[in-house]
Amino acid sequence: MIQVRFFASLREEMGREGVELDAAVATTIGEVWERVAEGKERPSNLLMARNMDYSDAGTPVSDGDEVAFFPPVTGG
Amino acid sequence: MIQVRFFASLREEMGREGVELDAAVATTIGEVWERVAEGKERPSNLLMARNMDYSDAGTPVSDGDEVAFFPPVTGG
Amino acid sequence: MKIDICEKSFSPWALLQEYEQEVLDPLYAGQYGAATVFSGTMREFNEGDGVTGMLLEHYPGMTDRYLEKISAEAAARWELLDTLIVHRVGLMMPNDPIVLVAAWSAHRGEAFEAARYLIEALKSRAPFWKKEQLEEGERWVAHNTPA
Amino acid sequence: MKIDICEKSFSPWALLQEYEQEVLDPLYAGQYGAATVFSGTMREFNEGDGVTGMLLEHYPGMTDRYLEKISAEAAARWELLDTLIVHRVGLMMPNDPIVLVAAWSAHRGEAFEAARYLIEALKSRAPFWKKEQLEEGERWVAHNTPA
Repeated sequence: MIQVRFFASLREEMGREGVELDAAVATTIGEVWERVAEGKERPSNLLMARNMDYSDAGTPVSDGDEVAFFPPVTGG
Repeated sequence: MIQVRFFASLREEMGREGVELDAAVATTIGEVWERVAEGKERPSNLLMARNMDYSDAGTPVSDGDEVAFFPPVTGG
Repeated sequence: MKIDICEKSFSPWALLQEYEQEVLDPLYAGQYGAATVFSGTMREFNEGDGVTGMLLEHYPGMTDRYLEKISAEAAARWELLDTLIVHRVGLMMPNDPIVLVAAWSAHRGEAFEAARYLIEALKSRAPFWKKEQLEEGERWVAHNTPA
Repeated sequence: MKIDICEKSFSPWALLQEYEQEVLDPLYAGQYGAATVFSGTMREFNEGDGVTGMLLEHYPGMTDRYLEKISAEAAARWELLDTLIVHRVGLMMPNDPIVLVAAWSAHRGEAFEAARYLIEALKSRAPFWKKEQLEEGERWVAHNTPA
């Protein structure tokens, strides 16, 4: 399984904190988005992380990974 | 009178904290130095102040002024 | 090199006093000539609106990882004796401290550059998000102001 | 805008805590988003030699005048809420704080640039002189290291 997580405004838009995805149905982070976004287009400023490292839509994913999607960060 | 003051290493070299000078004998800070320096050449990095404002050898002086000579500052 | 993600209100100055006494001085007393510190505090206004409260969300685990990464980058780039990063999360009120970064070095140039790097890198990469409570409703802060 | 020339050992962090509580907060609570602070501490080495003590001489009157002038220059150049400069004089020991500068602003860029300006201007113009006590004898510090 792939653990998918959403944060901040994206979490609110998605209406959930995350979802589990069968690792067989996606080979990249971009494909993970398509599987979990329920038709929502990927925002141009969307940030993505694989196992807590910044990644991009082309980054490969595999079973056991944690993939996170979130808006631009605003800390500090 | 002009109050003349020396600070830090210059005070030690001069062997005194300061001296009073008759205002009639000097019209600029450079002339004040010549009157009080006992033949010592003016160091190239010497700093000068008239009434607590940085000045230079050409700055005019008059009765009642305080003139100070000191080496490069090293605070902070 | 310390990282702290803090759920309660903190005093940046009390933390610095404690950190110097307990961590810096035993290791580096007489060696650190320079400390540069940035303290960020919650304002009661933003983009022209009054802000009455703020919720700071983060990505536990990834936040720590990036604050450590950013600290390590600064340590590699400048000759530092130590760095400290503290960041508040959860619900906070105007005038509450949000973030503290500090860099200690023998010389001031390195301390200044490293502290500036720490806060800019934190603001651009550490996964924190601010949700402002306004007099009418609330809103997510869309992006950080560039330096 | 405060200037303090201080004959006794001081804690920069305790002073900042007190200054924010007593001066900044009553006037500007919720307005200062950013404080940048530089704290300079006496090292036990300089130019390769061990230093066991230091005497800090100054030009009373002119020192105050220039610290005020420098603070006013920073206030004119950046949008600041307040600044603080504290400088030790007299005899001090390694690890004693020598100088503290702080700048408060709504935004971090201005606070950083102003704090850097304050310390560089102080080092180049404020009439302080350091005499180091070495293991063998003593010496005047000839000039400050450029930034």
